[in-house]
Amino acid sequence: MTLALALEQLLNGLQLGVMLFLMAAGLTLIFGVMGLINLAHGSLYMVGAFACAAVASATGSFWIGLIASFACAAAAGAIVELLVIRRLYDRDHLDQVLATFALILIFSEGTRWLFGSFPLYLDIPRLLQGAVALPGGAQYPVYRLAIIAAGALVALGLYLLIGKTRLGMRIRAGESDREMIGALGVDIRTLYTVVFALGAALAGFAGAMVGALQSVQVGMGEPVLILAFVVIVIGGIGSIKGALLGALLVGVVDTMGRFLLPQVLALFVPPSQAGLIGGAAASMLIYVMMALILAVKPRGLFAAAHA
Amino acid sequence: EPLKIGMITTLSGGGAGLGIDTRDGFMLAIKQAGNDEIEVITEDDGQKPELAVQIADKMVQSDQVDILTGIVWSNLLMAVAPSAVAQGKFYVSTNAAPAALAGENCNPLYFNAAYQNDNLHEAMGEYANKDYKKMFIMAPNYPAGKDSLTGFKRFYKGEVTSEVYTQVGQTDYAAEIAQIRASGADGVFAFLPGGMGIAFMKQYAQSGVKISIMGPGFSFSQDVLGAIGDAALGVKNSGHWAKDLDNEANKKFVEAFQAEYGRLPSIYAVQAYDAGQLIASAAAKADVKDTEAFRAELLKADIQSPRGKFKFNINQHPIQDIYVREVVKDGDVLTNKIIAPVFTDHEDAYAKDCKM
Amino acid sequence: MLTRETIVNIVLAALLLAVPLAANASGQPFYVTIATRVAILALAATGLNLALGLGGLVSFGHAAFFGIGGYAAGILASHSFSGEPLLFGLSGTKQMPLIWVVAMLVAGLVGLLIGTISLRTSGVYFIMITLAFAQMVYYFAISWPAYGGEDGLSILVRNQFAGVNTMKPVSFFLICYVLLMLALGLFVLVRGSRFGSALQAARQNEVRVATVGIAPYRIRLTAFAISAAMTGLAGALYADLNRFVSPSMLSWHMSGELIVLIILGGTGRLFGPLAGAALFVIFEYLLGGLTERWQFFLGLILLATVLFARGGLLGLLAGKARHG
Amino acid sequence: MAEPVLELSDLVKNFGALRATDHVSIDLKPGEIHALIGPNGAGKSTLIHQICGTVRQDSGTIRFAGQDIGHLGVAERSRLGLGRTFQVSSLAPEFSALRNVMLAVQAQQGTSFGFFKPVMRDASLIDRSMAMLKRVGLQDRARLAAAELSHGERRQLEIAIALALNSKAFLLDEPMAGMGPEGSKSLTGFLDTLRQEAPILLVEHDMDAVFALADRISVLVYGRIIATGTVEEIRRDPAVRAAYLGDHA
Amino acid sequence: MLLDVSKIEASYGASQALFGVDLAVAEGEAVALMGRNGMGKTTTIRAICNLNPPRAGSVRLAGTDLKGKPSHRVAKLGIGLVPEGRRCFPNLTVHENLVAAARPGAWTLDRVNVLFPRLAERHAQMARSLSGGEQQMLAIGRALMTNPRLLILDEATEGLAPVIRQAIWAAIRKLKAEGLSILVVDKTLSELLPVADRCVILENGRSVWQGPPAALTADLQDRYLGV
Ligand SMILES: Nc1ncnc2c1ncn2[C@@H]1O[C@H](COP(=O)(O)OP(=O)(O)OP(=O)(O)O)[C@@H](O)[C@H]1O
Ligand SMILES: Nc1ncnc2c1ncn2[C@@H]1O[C@H](COP(=O)(O)OP(=O)(O)OP(=O)(O)O)[C@@H](O)[C@H]1O
Ligand SMILES: CC(C)C[C@H](N)C(=O)O
Ligand SMILES: [Mg+2]
Ligand SMILES: [Mg+2]
Repeated sequence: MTLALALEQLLNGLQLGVMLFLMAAGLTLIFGVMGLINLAHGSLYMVGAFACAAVASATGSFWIGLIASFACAAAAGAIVELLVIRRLYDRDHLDQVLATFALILIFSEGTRWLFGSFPLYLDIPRLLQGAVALPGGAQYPVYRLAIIAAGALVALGLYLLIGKTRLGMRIRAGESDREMIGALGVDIRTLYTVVFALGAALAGFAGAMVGALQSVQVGMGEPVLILAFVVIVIGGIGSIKGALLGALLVGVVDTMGRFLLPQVLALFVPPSQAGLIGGAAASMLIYVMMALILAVKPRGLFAAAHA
Repeated sequence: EPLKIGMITTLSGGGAGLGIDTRDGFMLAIKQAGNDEIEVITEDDGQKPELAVQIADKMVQSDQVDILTGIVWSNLLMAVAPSAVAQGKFYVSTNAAPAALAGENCNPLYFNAAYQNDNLHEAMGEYANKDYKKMFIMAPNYPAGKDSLTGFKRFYKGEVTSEVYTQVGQTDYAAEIAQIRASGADGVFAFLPGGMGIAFMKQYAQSGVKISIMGPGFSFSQDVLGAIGDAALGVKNSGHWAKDLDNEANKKFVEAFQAEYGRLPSIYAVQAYDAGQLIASAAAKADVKDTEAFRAELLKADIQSPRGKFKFNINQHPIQDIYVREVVKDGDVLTNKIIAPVFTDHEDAYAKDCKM
Repeated sequence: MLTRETIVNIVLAALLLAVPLAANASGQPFYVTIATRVAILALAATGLNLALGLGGLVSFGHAAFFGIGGYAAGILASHSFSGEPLLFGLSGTKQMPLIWVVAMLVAGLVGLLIGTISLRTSGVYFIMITLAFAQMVYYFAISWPAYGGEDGLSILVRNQFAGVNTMKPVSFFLICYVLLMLALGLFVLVRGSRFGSALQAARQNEVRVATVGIAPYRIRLTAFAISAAMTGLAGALYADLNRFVSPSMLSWHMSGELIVLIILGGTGRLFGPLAGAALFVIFEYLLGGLTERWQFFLGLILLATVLFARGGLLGLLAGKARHG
Repeated sequence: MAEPVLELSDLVKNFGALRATDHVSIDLKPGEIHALIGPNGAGKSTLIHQICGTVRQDSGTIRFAGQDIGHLGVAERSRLGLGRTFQVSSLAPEFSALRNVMLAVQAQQGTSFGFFKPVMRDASLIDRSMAMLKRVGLQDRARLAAAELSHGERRQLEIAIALALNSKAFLLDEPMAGMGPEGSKSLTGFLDTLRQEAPILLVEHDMDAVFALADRISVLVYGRIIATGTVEEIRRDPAVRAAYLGDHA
Repeated sequence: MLLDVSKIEASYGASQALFGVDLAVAEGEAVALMGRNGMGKTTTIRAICNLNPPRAGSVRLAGTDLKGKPSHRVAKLGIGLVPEGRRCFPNLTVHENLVAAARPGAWTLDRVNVLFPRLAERHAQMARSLSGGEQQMLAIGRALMTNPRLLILDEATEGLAPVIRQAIWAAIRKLKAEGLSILVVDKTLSELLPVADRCVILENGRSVWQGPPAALTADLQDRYLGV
């Protein structure tokens, strides 16, 4: 193994981390800050990807698709909030689980109804195609660099929004005592609708960005959902900084694990066995890490002081 | 008394495309057979083994079907087929073909109209011998993935630089692509069905790595080509069928399928079509209640397969030709074109263990 | 004096018995299978209900115990079939009672292990750490080849129970039904007991429990292990019902479904799991027969239930829950 | 002089840069009511938390009933006989008042690992709990859920729970808070008799009650004890007047 | 009248807690709401703010009927609430608690900090870890920052040290002198009565007596308040 390869893998890990953050960003807002367990987050991600793919193929422009993904997911989020979520704030968390579980079914089958059962085509825009040479000789896809930039921007924006604005304070206040923030004159209902829609829009945006790298198909949101929860919980719920660092950690550990575990094992067992066992161990790795972290720090790495 | 067929396949969720092709191909065959004594009940298994079992129970106990068919995935098949045949029902597989049912545990009532899971991978191994000295091979870490790499290596004689198992459902392949770049291999064999393949191919195309990719037909089947897009152009893959295979039956089939459903068929559609033809042909000559007679008729495989020739081995899996295909653009649509046969009259590796 | 809830419960228990018996008598064995599925899922959810409903421990990883129970049955049966020794020269078995004991022990022990670590956290962190453990088991099962990996493991002939022909759907149903009733009985006892009091109080206010001198951790850990064992037992039965086990029993969907069953029926209610399981399976079955888009409509129905039937089905039928 | 039941020596607790408890040494003797007063944020509740074990001290020792309890958990200390009430009521809200007390009685009787016998048919639990409720005057509200009680009633319930624990010492954090004038009056009378059962460390801002009840008063300011003495001594102490009492003396 | 409450009834689920409460607060007036524990003081306040909307009777603020208005509207019409149990936002800092819901007006952060220097000292601390008294100050400061016309304090000085209590009563006097109207619940009669212009006494969910503090004889106190 060369140093260049190790470095490239490290970069891959970081990039995967930023991508995970981008996927988790909307959830950070809805789950981390508003305190709402939204299992349907992956569905909003899917809505974004489908909207982008459909609009991009109709108009021929990825960028219009990207805007559409934002808008459609926001609209879907707002509708869901108004019709469903709004009635559940003062209920048990568990009711949210059931309701959003139901929403997954509705969104998945609904999307299949509209778009059929075959994966859609969504490709990277011409502007961001190809790879650039990195110092040290390796090549790196431009689009992945774009994802890093988008993720970083979203992280910064969220950090400022939640930590530094009155809007952010109100959202957090609403999380701990909705009735009280209302009694102080803040229209928390409308505010929550807006925030939920924003969270949904971020999910949709991530779905579109990442969808161009992956496959746009029904069910694409589910693995994302679990990963996004993992990321947020490792980082510490409510903390944007935590979510970002949690994402980077998961990204690096996962990438390096997939890459290194089989190689390490190959020192002891025949290569095809090493591949198998290493692969199995690698897929468990981030969950092992999460369990370890929570066993030692039961409230995540950055137990939310604030944002 | 009519012949009742229970079709269990995946019609909802992420894997629905395969099930829909399966159903449509099968129904086309039944329709063409024009035998109104044949009745088909279709249900969705949602790609969940428990649900498949439940439906199978219902079809056997309440609907009293004679034949079960339609399952796409090996793990669902393993949940349904062994107990179905144990209850004296026929199972005719339209796709899934795990090794576990092809060798020692073969069963007189279990037929496979598609292939044996390893076959397409074996063909790629054989094909790679020609031009490739060092191969990088990868597959998801589940039984079908392991069978895939085993099948590939069974025929490939060159050096395997790395053998990588990815996560089932993995969506990011940057780490694997970096390994490919560094591997020094001159070819990559990737078995990544469904969304996994789409993600991998798109990412590979952007990576700047130029080592050529090949894989079994599943990774480049009609159902995913559209989503991969031009990144798939030129990729070699194995198949027992392609749209341009030159025979009368195939032309008729492709035309009929397009006329009926407005899209191109995939291998899943062909396999199911043949399964449908097989059942219909046997039903025309024997009563399904007479198990021995019906089985004998099935074994004859008296059908016009779009694959050209088609016959059953001792373990009731096909003996057939397997080709290398290439992804090409036909007008606006991506599709596969046959380049050359790799195997003729290929038998699977497990048949010899089958004592029937 | 019978409360409304008791009446509803009796009716539910009677229905679950009567419907399959009637179906069997009228030659519809398939409905017996459905009822068996309901009974088993209800048993699994009752296990979870102990932790979740009484103790407030929202485990998003109970599929692990369900699957472990299933694999215990599958592995024991397959070793008994192949004659290969299992561990330390012990052989497999096809005897249900023995399998149940093993399933409960293994699931309970794993529950103890997972609980020991998970219970250090609380709230959403607990939800997620239990999920993490379940995912570990899931990925392990998928990629571990010895027992079939993702393809799973078939049990060709259902395991045996002395004096009963378990392959007859009705017999097997009755076995499951009796076990479910026993579990519900245990649930009632535990709920009303000192242990149950402490457990429920710990859900409502952990600090309060500690300040009267009861260590909440030990109470919860015990509850979690019992809950895991019960769900493990259900897993073993499920394996026998399907004559098949696979990692899908371990997936997070399964964990989610168990939670959904409980909420659908009524969280913390004795018959919540049964009501929820019955509703869910019936919907799944009826809708599945009506339309290919059944999941869409299932979603709508579930949604309507949360929005309009507060406290689940039992909340609707029997009013608000009461705590003595 | 009798041995103190509870003895804190040199207790220190820092929250980051803030020293909430600064070398505090006080004790509680049998039969006495020792009042702890001091400005808001002086560290009184933090001190109680340390005695109960919900907050760990940074240094110093806590002796109770003849043993060092500084390393024990909350539940263990409670079982040794430390009974406390909270500044903000802390109850099992869905349980009835009765069941809240029963929980304490069951803990006090020893085991909570009984899985089968129903508590609601357990006379040993119910009778004693009802007796405790009666002592605080809540017998008519026994079947109401704690959440349905008014603020003042919840405070009374907390005291009933502490009573049920057969405590060897009571730590009461502002028991008068939220009680109406009538409630305060009767509670004052009640605490006066309670001291016969076990000594009380009383944190309270209601000076009428403190002056009426306390045998000794310690004054905590910025984490530090600035004075300990009888009611009269404390009333006259100019430093205490400036820091805490103002013109309430 | 700034606040006019007439014959309101309210319940928690099935159990009725208010059976007809009448109450009025004039512009610039301080009214004390009194009664034993559990008589309905808090419930009355919650009903006024539409936190528990009354199911009968009416509440008017400066002539506007509050019926059906969500509680944030009510607050914006000019009610500042210091609730029972403080209910500071535990996951916000002191500073954030103060500014999160602030509305422009005479009360600014600086003024609140002058009123409660303790809060200025603790401005970056999470409200969760404030001492009880500090939280009470924060709750008052937070309500003032919304610049209300009517300040409602439920258990205004609960848990405060005597010096601080005096400071708060002084502040309340000052607020009143500036023309702010006040509705206050407090148990320390000796401190409450001198501030109040009028008293309203509740018993079992009904207003049973109204009048100036001077008219609240020892006899009445004994009968309704148990003093
Ligand atoms: N976890 C914590 N982190 C930081 N500071 C804390 C924490 N807990 C308490 N404090 C601070 O320690 C000081 C002492 O708090 P404590 O609650 O003991 O005061 P107190 O004397 O009980 O006051 P009061 O009479 O108002 O209840 C306060 O200034 C408080 O803000
Ligand atoms: N959440 C609730 N659910 C049911 N009943 C309640 C609830 N809160 C209060 N009550 C009941 O309503 C009545 C009035 O309570 P309220 O809290 O208004 O009294 P209060 O005068 O404020 O008493 P306190 O001085 O103790 O605060 C009481 O009988 C109480 O038991
Ligand atoms: C679609 C195919 C790749 C399915 C595969 N044969 C399996 O067993 O799951
Ligand atoms: Mg305090
Ligand atoms: Mg009150």
